[in-house]
Amino acid sequence: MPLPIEDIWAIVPEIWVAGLGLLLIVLDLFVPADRKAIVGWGAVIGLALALLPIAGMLGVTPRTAFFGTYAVDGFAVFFKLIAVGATVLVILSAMDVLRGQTRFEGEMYILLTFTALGLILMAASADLILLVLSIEFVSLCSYVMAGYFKADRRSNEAGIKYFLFGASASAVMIYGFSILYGLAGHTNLYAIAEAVHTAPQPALIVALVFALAGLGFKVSMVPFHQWTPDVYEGAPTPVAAYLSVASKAAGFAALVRLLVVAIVPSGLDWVTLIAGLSAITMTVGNLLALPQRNIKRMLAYSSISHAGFLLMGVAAYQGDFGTAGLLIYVLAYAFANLGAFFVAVVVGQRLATDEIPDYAGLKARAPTLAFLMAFFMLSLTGIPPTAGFFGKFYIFGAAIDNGLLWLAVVGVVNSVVALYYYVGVIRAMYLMPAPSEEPVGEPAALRLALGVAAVGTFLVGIYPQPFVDLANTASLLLRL
Amino acid sequence: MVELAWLIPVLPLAAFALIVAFGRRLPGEGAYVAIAGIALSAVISIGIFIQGLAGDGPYEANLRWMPFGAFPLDLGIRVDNLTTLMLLVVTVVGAMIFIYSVGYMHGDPRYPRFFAYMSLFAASMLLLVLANNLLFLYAGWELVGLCSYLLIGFYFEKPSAARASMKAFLTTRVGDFFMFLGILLIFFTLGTFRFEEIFARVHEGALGNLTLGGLPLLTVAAVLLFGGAVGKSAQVPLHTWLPDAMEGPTPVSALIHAATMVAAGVYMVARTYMLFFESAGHGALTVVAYVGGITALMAATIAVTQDDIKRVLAYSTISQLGLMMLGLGVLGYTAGMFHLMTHAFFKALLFLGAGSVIHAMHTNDIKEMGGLARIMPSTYWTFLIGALALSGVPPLAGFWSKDEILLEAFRHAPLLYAMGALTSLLTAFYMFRVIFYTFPGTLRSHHAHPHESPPVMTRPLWVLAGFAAVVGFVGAPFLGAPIAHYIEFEGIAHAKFSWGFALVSTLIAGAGILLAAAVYHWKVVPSASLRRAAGPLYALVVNKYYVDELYGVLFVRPTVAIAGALRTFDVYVVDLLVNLVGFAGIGVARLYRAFDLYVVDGLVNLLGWIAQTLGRTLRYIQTGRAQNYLLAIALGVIVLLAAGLFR
Amino acid sequence: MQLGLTHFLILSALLFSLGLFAVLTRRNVVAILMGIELMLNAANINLVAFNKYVAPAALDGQVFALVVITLAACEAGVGLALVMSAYRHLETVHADEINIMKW
Amino acid sequence: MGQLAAFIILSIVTLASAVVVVGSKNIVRSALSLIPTLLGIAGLYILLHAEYVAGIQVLIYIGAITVLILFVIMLTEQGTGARFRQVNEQVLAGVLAAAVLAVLLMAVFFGTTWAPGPGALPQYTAPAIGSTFLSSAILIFIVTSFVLLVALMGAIVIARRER
Amino acid sequence: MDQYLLSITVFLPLAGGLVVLLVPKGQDRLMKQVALVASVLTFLASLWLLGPFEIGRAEMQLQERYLWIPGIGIHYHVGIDGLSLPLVILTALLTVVSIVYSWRIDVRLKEYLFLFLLLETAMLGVFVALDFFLFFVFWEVSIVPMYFLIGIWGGPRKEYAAIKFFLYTLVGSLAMLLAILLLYFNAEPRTFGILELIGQQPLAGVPVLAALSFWGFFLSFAIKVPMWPFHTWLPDAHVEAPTAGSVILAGVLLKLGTYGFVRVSLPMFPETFKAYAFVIAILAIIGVVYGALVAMAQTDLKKLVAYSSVNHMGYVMLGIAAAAGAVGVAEKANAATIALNGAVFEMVAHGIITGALFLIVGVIYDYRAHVRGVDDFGGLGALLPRYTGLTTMAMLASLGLPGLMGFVAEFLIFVGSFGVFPELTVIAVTGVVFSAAMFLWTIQRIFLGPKNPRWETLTDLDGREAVSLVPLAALMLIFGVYPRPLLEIINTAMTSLVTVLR
Repeated sequence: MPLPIEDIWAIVPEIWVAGLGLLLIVLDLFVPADRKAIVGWGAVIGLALALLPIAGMLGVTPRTAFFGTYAVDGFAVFFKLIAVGATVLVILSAMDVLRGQTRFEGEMYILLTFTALGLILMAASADLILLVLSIEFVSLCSYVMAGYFKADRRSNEAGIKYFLFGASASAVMIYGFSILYGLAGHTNLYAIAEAVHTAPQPALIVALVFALAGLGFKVSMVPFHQWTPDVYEGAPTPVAAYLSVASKAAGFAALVRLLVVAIVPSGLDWVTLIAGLSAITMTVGNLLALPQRNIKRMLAYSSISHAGFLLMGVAAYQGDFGTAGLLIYVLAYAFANLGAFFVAVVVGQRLATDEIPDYAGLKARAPTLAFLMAFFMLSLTGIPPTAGFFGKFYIFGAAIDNGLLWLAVVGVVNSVVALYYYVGVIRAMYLMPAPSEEPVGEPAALRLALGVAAVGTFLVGIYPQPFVDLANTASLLLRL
Repeated sequence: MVELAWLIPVLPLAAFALIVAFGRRLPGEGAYVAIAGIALSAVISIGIFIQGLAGDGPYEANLRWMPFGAFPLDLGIRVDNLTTLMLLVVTVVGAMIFIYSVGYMHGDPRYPRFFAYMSLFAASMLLLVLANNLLFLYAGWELVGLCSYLLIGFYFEKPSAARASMKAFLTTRVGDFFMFLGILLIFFTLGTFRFEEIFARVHEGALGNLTLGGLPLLTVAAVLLFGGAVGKSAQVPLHTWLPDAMEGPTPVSALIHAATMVAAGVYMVARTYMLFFESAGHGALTVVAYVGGITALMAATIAVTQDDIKRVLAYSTISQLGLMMLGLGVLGYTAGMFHLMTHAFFKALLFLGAGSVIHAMHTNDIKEMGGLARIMPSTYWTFLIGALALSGVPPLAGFWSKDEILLEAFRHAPLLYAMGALTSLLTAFYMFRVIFYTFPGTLRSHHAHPHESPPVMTRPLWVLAGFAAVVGFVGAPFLGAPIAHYIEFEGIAHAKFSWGFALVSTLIAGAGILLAAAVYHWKVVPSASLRRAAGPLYALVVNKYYVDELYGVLFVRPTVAIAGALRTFDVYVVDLLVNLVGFAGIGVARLYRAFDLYVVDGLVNLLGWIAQTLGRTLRYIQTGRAQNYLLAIALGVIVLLAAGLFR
Repeated sequence: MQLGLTHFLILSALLFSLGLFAVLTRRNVVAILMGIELMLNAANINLVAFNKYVAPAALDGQVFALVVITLAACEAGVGLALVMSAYRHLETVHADEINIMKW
Repeated sequence: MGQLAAFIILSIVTLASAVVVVGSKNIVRSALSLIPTLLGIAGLYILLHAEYVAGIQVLIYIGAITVLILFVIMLTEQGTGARFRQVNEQVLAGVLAAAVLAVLLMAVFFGTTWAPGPGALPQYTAPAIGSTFLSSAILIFIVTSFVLLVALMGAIVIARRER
Repeated sequence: MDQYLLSITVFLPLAGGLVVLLVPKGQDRLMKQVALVASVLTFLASLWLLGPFEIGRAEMQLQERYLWIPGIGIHYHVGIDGLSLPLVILTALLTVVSIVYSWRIDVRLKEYLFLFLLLETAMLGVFVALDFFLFFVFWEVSIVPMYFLIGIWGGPRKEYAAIKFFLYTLVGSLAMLLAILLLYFNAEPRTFGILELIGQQPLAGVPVLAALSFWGFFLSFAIKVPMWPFHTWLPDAHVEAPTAGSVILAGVLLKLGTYGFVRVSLPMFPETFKAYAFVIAILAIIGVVYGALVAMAQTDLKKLVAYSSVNHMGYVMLGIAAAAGAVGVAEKANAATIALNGAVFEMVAHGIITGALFLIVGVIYDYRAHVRGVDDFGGLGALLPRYTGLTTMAMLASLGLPGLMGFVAEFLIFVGSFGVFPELTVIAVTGVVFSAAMFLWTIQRIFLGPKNPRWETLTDLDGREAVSLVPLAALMLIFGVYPRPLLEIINTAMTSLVTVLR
């Protein structure tokens, strides 16, 4: 059967990114070792340009391309934007870190570019096979990037652990998908959706749970979260930032698509399941974040708890707050979390430490940096006028709208607990005396990344309307 | 003239403001301003009085004070005979005392402040008197309390003075508490604060058969109001503050704690007499009468045993106030007010006399005095007049008023009459005990060099002495007892004056004086032996019936203790309780650790604490070993499957 | 008795749990990797079997299986590379000795 | 009937050697016995009319992965790994988990009636698969190639020494 | 001009704060001047509000309403009525006073001033916001600067106090967030407009949700007030906070809670509130007596004043609870109005009086003695006549002496609540005696008694301190003697509120 031409138009961004990756490989060959930053900037510019065609597709009427394997809808576009945007920022933050740390600097940029491609595919794939493929795509790149600094034992360990955990989890997931295929007779989500309502429940549950193992691993949902702190701590900080935002977001995209498109028609009560997991996840994440002294580890646990909040948004998928809440929260979380990690990058580079107590008196040494960090922390806590607040506001709203008041209450309690460790950082920076006065500066590229994160966090907080529109258009994901 | 009534309190207030603002820069370091203020008020009051004799009805002027729910609250002043009488007493006596103070307070470091306070007091007292509603009455009531507080504590470097001032304020405030409740009660049953309306409603029986806790509501309200009077007028059981209040400068004692403020209680009862009168079976009045009677007798007995000249006078004041209450209580509306007026004059006189003595001796102890009659004659004579008046020796003022009270008492309640009679016997006795100690004979103290006080002090003495001598005649039958027509309460018939009865009263007074002379002058029976004879009884009395000690045990220490306890409570227990609320899972054994941690209190903090503990323990699940994590995956899957399949 | 779908499913179930067992218990990372391969093969058996018995109309199952095989290869490649570098820098290939980062 | 027999034989081979893979104290032996396992599975594929898959199985798994595994084992443990304790301390838990999971799965598989779909497999699946890859699975096909690319790159980056 | 006046008033301080940030390092004097100018301008603007504001009109005035987040019907909607106007002016005034007082702050001055002005904007915002989202945003924003003010410029245990304050208030506000959302989703059409929601009474039909939402709001307001037993954050926060911080905390932040009760809880859940009015009244009473007694036992002046706040806010809550208790009872409407008038008046009075008291403590602690134990002093009366005078006046005002603000407030509250909860009111009145005892005892211990040689060197109030204290004292006196102007403003709003409730 012939391939309709508009399908090609539908994947222009994908083609662009793929082409960019290949181009960079070639470029990398000719760039001298000490000038690899050029490759980085190439990636940055190329990906930034890729944002345009993606954004151009925001308004598309939902449809599928490539014989139903590929979804073309606002939902996908939203996550594509986040994925590519995050990649750009992460590359900016990575440049300073990579220099001198490894001789494979260029390859890192290339890998990041390709990961972006994988994330894009993940957000849009409407077919089990493609889904598995793209998830593995991302995973493989992530394993490599996590273990990138081979000389650093921690990075090494991170790579191994991430690989073992990821491979096992995805094996389980694939087994679950195979069962799902058996139940529906199709690998296409929409075809599954048609077939699944007659499917026998027990087998379906098995399939769903197994699948959750893999997707839960990506979004670090309890009990599939344990890799998170170790990998974040060990991996190069920019990579940790990347994992905590981009791959998590894409994971949620896949999860929502799977659940809402394919599972909802089966009449299976997955909402309770997800709601329960959400409560557990946010609680565990918060509790374990409390005693942490390493900023990256703390952010790892906090990212787990945020996964819990996002799951709340998944469970509360109905109503006009429903998926939109999830999207807004993702957006807010992405900005603030990236920002926080970037500050961690600077401190890690300049002060060579990731311990929160070493942030003491940062206010005196780097006022702007400290202020931004405080701002991001408040946003992660959910204090207005920050993005984090609006996200919480929206997602709590969704929960209540879906009759999940109890879950919202759990969320509230957790937010209070969270305040504890977020404020801990602020306390260190502002209330503690500085060990030395010598100022801490940040490289230009990072300044750019930080700026974007801060502006985003502030804008979503103070004038969310455009983002609400974005989320609303995006949340009309393709249903039957 | 009466339209200027509002000026009467405002003038002293203005004086107060001026002195506060400019202090020593004013003429006479502020004294003259103060005197001018009070004097002008006096002039206006006299004018109003004269005008009032023409007998046109009461005058009211109202001010929109605040919006008050649905209707605005208009409050203001009322001038009628009762008011006018009080105005006269306050302003005239006040003026005298102000003048006297110029001499007495001479050279005091806080000289201007003294006059400022005095003016403020005058203003408040006059507001109290002029108020046409319970609210302003209460306001003035509290303000005079404040001034008395400030003036008692005028020498606040003396700890005793500081303590006394606080004691006075608090004790009276206990009374005010009841009074305030009474006011609330009245407002909520009658919906107004204005006397006129209140009386009208009460008179037409608006509260006819309302009850509160089984008691007739009106009686309760009246008694609650009376509670305030008990505090202000130092009636039993709230009398203990007045003797201590003598720590203040003597003019203060004279003005506030003899002539005016303490009489405010009596005035208030008279002002709201309708409530008492209409209360079922005069129930409220009976209470008033008996409280008054007991107070009168008790205070009199204590006065006998005191050696501090001012304390003697203080107790005598208490006892006289009791007598007034007694008078009001036995339907002697006129008698009570009459005695208030006369008492104001001679008691002020006595205090100022005592002040002049102290001024000369630099001591209050009568045992150290003696022979002052020769050294300071005018003080002596004026004091004597005052004493005779107080003892009720005709034809001086005290005789007429006291006699009327006793007459009313005799008519209505023999027991109360007995108390009254005994009181007046004792009164004569202790007054002349003081005189015999102080004036005749020879000076006992050796390091004192007494001298007559300056004219600025003695002249007021003479003026007051004059009043003390003659003012009683307004109640004299052969002059037609004009007071009885001026101050009267419709519905009460006056007791008919009887010469026989008056004779008895006179004899009682005389007996008292003779006894005193026998013991302290001719030393027929040495006082020491008397004391021995009295034995424990004497101990009881000389220790003022141990009331202070009793209160110390009953109220003061418990309050302080409770406060302390609550503080600890707040630091530990409340938080503990709140903690317990959130303490669901965790064993009590761990509870003490909640306090070790820097998060001590509050559900929130406790949450934080639990969270931290859990976090600390849970983190060890994160072993760092990949395969433990993988096992977690497997178990997770199994659990979820189980949850899904065997739901 | 006829050879049916269930036979294959049971086999895959057994194979899967064998693989899982290896993953959970073998210390050597390479052995764990082998366990993972077994699990993937189990999945593949499912896919192919389902393709035959449930959805013979299209070849989705077999395509899926092929993709999985490819992925398995990729994972093996990256995984073994990681093992090598771990062996170089951490001087061990035993999963339970790789635990600097914990708690 | 013959099919059943074949199935039984193949599955016995597969499972038996898989048990060795999992259980053997000697890592090299387990690696080697991976080969019969995979061959058995390939046979099963043939039983299931998936000759092409079977072929790929043999080529990639046995031809590439297993060799690679053996290679790495050699590199990392100089000869046979018999000297090391091969299992960690959570064997019991592992056995239980695996067993419970197996039981659950089998129970569900037994309990489920699988709706047979319409149509039948083509006589020869290889060309059909090829055309699928070039039509409906075209995107999958392309993406797969990219996955291989990054995997390759990643493997190189990780495996090569820093200077 | 007038139609933007409210927004100008609210955001002037923030603008000033930003300007302060722009001032180069080391220009301390300039920074202070900028901050002072900003706050003074704000104060003038708030006074200017009195011009266009029509005292007679009950409904919201000077409203501004712009679409903010159309997606979910959130507006930027502000307006004032007789309830908010006095509080707005109070806030502006106290900020000026605080900044004048803080003149000698030198550590991290820039941040200090900025946070202060930011705080002012937040507080003003809460008082004028008419959209729940806006309300909530300002409410939350008001927490953060306070955290820093306590945490950076506070006393020895500042960090503990700061985080405690933050946690307590955050719990409350998040509960409120849920409550707000409950309202929103049950409204038809959905809206965050406070007035619209009050008009709709969305939860009137569903008692369970109404109760949930009510208690959500209650928790947040009660913690702010703070009501017993949620008060334990208050002493710590007050004791550790810098003087000016305490002034704002006691003077304004506590009012946010009571304001919320009157603005939201009362009209939004009349029936529910009525149902729980008695319980809440009892809590209020406990606060009254308890606060006074615990204050009596304190040896730390600041703690003492802090607990006296617990006592006074107890009165306010009593008034509000009484009003709630009278819901739907026509013959009690008048009492309710009086009680509410009293409550609001007490808010203002307490703001002024306690503000002054904290300044007074600061005067002796920050710049002179550097101790504030009640028993460390004695005989100051002879040394510092002016200081003594002002202190005595403030304390007398606080213990409800007629002629000063406190009395009018307490009088109204008692009169009002007596009509609804007589027996409780009787207990409350005892609180007056206790607080009297407490303050007099304090005065005695600090000012009376023989001169203490240790303090011979202390100097009396200087000009700046006088400038910050005297206006407050004047207000105590003026509104104590003639409360009508203020009460006229309040009364209109309260009367209409009560008529709504009936």
